Amino acid sequence: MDLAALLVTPFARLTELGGLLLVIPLMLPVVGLLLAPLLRGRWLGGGLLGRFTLLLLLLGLVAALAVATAVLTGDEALKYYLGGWLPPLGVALKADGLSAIMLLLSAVVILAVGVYAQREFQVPPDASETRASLVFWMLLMGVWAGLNAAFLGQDLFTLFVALELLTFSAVPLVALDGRAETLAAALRYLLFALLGSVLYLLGAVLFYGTYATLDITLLAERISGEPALPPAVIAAAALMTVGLLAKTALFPLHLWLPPAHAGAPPPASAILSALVVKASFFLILRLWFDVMPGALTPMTAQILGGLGAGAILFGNLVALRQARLKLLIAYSTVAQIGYLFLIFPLAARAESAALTGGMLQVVAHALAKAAMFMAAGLIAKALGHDRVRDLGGCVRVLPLTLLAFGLAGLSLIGLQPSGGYLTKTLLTAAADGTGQGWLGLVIQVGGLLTAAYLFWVFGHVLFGVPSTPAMPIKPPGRAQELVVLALALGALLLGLVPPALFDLVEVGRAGLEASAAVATAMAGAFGWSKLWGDVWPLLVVGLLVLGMLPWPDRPAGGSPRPATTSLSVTGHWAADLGTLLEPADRGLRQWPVAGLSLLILLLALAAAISTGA
Amino acid sequence: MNDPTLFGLCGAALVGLGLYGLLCQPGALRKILAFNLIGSGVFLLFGVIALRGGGVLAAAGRGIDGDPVPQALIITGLVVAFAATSIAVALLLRLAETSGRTTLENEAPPAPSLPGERASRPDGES
Amino acid sequence: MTNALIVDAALALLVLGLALWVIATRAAYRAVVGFVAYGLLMAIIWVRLAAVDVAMTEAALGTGLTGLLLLGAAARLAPYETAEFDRRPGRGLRVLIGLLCAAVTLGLAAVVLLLPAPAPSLASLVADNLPPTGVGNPVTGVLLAHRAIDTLLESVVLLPALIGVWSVAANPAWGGRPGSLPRPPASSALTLLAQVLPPFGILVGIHLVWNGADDPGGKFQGATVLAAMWILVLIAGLREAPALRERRLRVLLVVGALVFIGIGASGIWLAGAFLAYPEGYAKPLILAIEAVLTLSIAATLGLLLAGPPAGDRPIGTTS
Amino acid sequence: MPEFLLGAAAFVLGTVALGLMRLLRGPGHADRMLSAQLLGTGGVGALLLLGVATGVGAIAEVALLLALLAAFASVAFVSGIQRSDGRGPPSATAPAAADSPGEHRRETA
Repeated sequence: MDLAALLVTPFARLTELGGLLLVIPLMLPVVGLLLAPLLRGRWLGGGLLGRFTLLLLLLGLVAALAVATAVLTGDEALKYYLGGWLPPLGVALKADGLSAIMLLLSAVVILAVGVYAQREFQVPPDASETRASLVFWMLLMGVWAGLNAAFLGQDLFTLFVALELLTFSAVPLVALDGRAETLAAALRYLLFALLGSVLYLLGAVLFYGTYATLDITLLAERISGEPALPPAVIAAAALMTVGLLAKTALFPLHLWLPPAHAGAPPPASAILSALVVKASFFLILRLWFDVMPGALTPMTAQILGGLGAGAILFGNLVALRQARLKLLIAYSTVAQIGYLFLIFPLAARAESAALTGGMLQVVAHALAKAAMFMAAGLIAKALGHDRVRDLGGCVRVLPLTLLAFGLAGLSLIGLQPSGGYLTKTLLTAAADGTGQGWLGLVIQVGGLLTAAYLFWVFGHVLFGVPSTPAMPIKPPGRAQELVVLALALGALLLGLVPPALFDLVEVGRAGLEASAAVATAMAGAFGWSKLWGDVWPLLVVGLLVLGMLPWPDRPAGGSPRPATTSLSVTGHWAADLGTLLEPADRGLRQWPVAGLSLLILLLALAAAISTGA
Repeated sequence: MNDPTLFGLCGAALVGLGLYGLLCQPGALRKILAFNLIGSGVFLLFGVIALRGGGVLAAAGRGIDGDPVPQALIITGLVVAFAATSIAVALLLRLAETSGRTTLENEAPPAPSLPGERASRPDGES
Repeated sequence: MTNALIVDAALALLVLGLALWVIATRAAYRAVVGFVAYGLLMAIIWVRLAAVDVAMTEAALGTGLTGLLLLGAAARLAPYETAEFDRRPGRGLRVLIGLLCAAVTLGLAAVVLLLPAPAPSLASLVADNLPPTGVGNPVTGVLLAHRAIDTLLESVVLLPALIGVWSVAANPAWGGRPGSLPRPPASSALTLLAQVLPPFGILVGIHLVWNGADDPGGKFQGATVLAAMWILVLIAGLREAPALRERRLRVLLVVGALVFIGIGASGIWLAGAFLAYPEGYAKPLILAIEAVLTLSIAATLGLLLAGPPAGDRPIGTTS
Repeated sequence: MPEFLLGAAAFVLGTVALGLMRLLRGPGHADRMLSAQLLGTGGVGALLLLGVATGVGAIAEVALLLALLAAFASVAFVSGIQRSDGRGPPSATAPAAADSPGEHRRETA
């Protein structure tokens, strides 16, 4: 009991700090980033920097928990004025429910990645520091600092600096292994992200030119007082949205994401896919729901939702065609980003369900995707490759890792009781409730396509020719496997979270009934009949996919490997579809074509926003 | 048309020119240059906004040249742009050294990093 | 005012012409040369826009350091450049993109012309709130007091950028001396320049920082000049660049931001808020932060230019 | 008097514009170098004139900075030319970059 008091009392004191509490998550990673280059040496068996980072991450988790507790129990957003200067002159920090969720999510995922990476990025015995270890740990801190600043900042320019901190930290992580392909992927990412930043900054400049403030609360007050949006604000909203879309890699601006996320080392891929793209998405939410609430015209919402639906269908279909596991997962991220943008067409009349579903998708996808990328990393390390066709038999080598991969996959598909299931139920309910049934259909089809590529992977794992070595080249560490499994279980069990916790979404947001929306949507959503209703289409898909597997012909001439493979009927369909889709994807990901899409989107958004002005 | 507006239009033109260069120039170095042009167009617009904001006060006899807030932010932005340029240049030079490529077109999907492949890297990755 | 208008129109036209050149010319080296000239003219435009602090930053950073960085890159990339031009997108695509970019420009131009007529501004608010900071230069006041967090985060941003530059090094070279600076063969003219110029440069740099509290100038401008002088000495070969594993160097890189955070955190107890200064001590604290930050930023900017580590061989031995 | 000084500044900018032709078109390095120097001095001159015309003393400091960095820029020019002659620093991995003549070198040949 003493021990419990020892732990609880400081935590309670922490939550009583009020706004000052927000300085901790803002500054903790920054201090870590600054101290990291000084921590050279061979203490702790070469793991000094890693352990130091882990310690900070634990402290960060405690701070994030404290923020979430304070926000939830206080039922109002925490605010802090840096330097004691009030906006518009000074800069404010604010943690509403959304910030608290994002802070907590990033603390959990980065902590898991930190545990996973201990082994991979420790300093070998013959050195006091290596390139990979210093770069990885420092930039992990940098990403964390950028994320927290983006979640807490209330000033459009501070948010710009936060985004740049995030980009500069994320890009070198992509090229960490130094091969030409990853360097090219990193450069592509950097240049496209910089284009996004500069468009965002231009939008901020126009806001300042119109209202002489960059503070989100003040801007919201002044904009809501306008009879009609001034032209500068219309331009600013379009520029900022498109700039942030480029950084979020929403289809068709996804040119940089697959090579960058697939080429990075697995722990870095996990961070990039789970968190980094979400930061720019979070700022899009801030823009449309906090800076200019009510300015979201139906046309704008339809454009964003249409792109989201396109991302779901296109990303999932292209994922189905990938020969390498990490690229498959990266394309799955392209698709999963799409779900986030379904919020916009749904928010007009079902804001509670849409926002809650969207935030749930952010969390569920982050946990599941981080688990999947790290599981794929363990598979690649153990087998020496990550070709889907050659995964046969690896379940004997890596049972736990594949279990985690599969559990994370269940959340992506949206099977109960996972977070993905809850997301899809909420969004489908909102779609039906607002008379946009086609969005519900897209969600269902997206789930089936996700199931298809996961069946594709597991079909090869379970039924493929056992071509993998009986002993792994590099066996995974026990802690690594467990942390991956923990993340996957987190994603899977997210649906069982007590509904009262969903009240966190609505803190600091008037007129939102998050837990009520959840309760309505979930009434009768758990149950055997419902489960069967969800499962049988998946079984059909599973059969189709198994029919698609290239079953090996009899080994000719005693050769251990099949000489040819024959395609089944569904395999031919898939091949035909592939010849259509892959050139389309390659075409869309050409730099000038993506640029053209960006410009068209910019002008279309400006036109759409002005329809309501 | 007063002077700041002239430079404001100049900034708008710079943004358009830079966008064209960033999207149509194949070479990465040219894209970096174009990014800097867009950035400087944006800063110029901000500078114009700063001067307009100050002009009102100067007319009222407060004797301030321009709004200092945008000016401070432009300085911060210039430093950030320099940092961005230096990372891009470092990545590009290394890319050219390792593969002879200086453009971003026709990229092949990267294979994930693998222990076996790493060992064969020319610079002895371990 | 006609002559002023002529000056402004000439500046605008020159800048646009140079921008067109930077975009359209075939050879990257010539584009970079155009960009350096462009930066110089931009500095003059900033003076015309009554933003002397920005003019100094543009001259030092935009023209000086960026110019050196890009000139070096263009020279090293020249051998690869021949095939680039043929990879332009097709004519139809170029025309389409061009038209859309023109539409963006026209839209922005319209927005500029339609900006609210009595321009909203924070200038008077800054002027009213400058006395508590103790500094006379409003830009410094905004950077170090009102919006201190931006300045802090921005000096932190330089560190991941530097790590990003270092990260492209080959593994065996890690921790060694940076190797991207050009090293022309020793010549008496260069050596003389590198001996004569830095003392002046260091004076100017210190002057800019010290003066920045009350007149235009400040740590970024001063730090850039110091970095430029350091780089000049390195190029001339009067000193070797330090090995990047040296602990003293690492401390130098991070001490500025750490001191800033330390003083900011002490504000929680002494002045009631993070990043606040106790009454009466604002100016000395701001000057202290500026001084340390100048050193850190100068070192970081210099190393950003000096490039990734290239092993421990003394630079220039093979030329 | 300010009108006259502004007119003088416009004139200096005109000469700078003429000098730009040589900076951009070359054909030789010497042309570019000298024109860069002209640009530097022209810029300093124009700034000083503007400073006196508008009565803002700090503009002179911008001119000082520019003068300092013009010298620095000429070093950049020279060393860039040297670099493409194959006298670049030893690169740890792929020195091939510096071996072949650069595009701007060919144009003088």
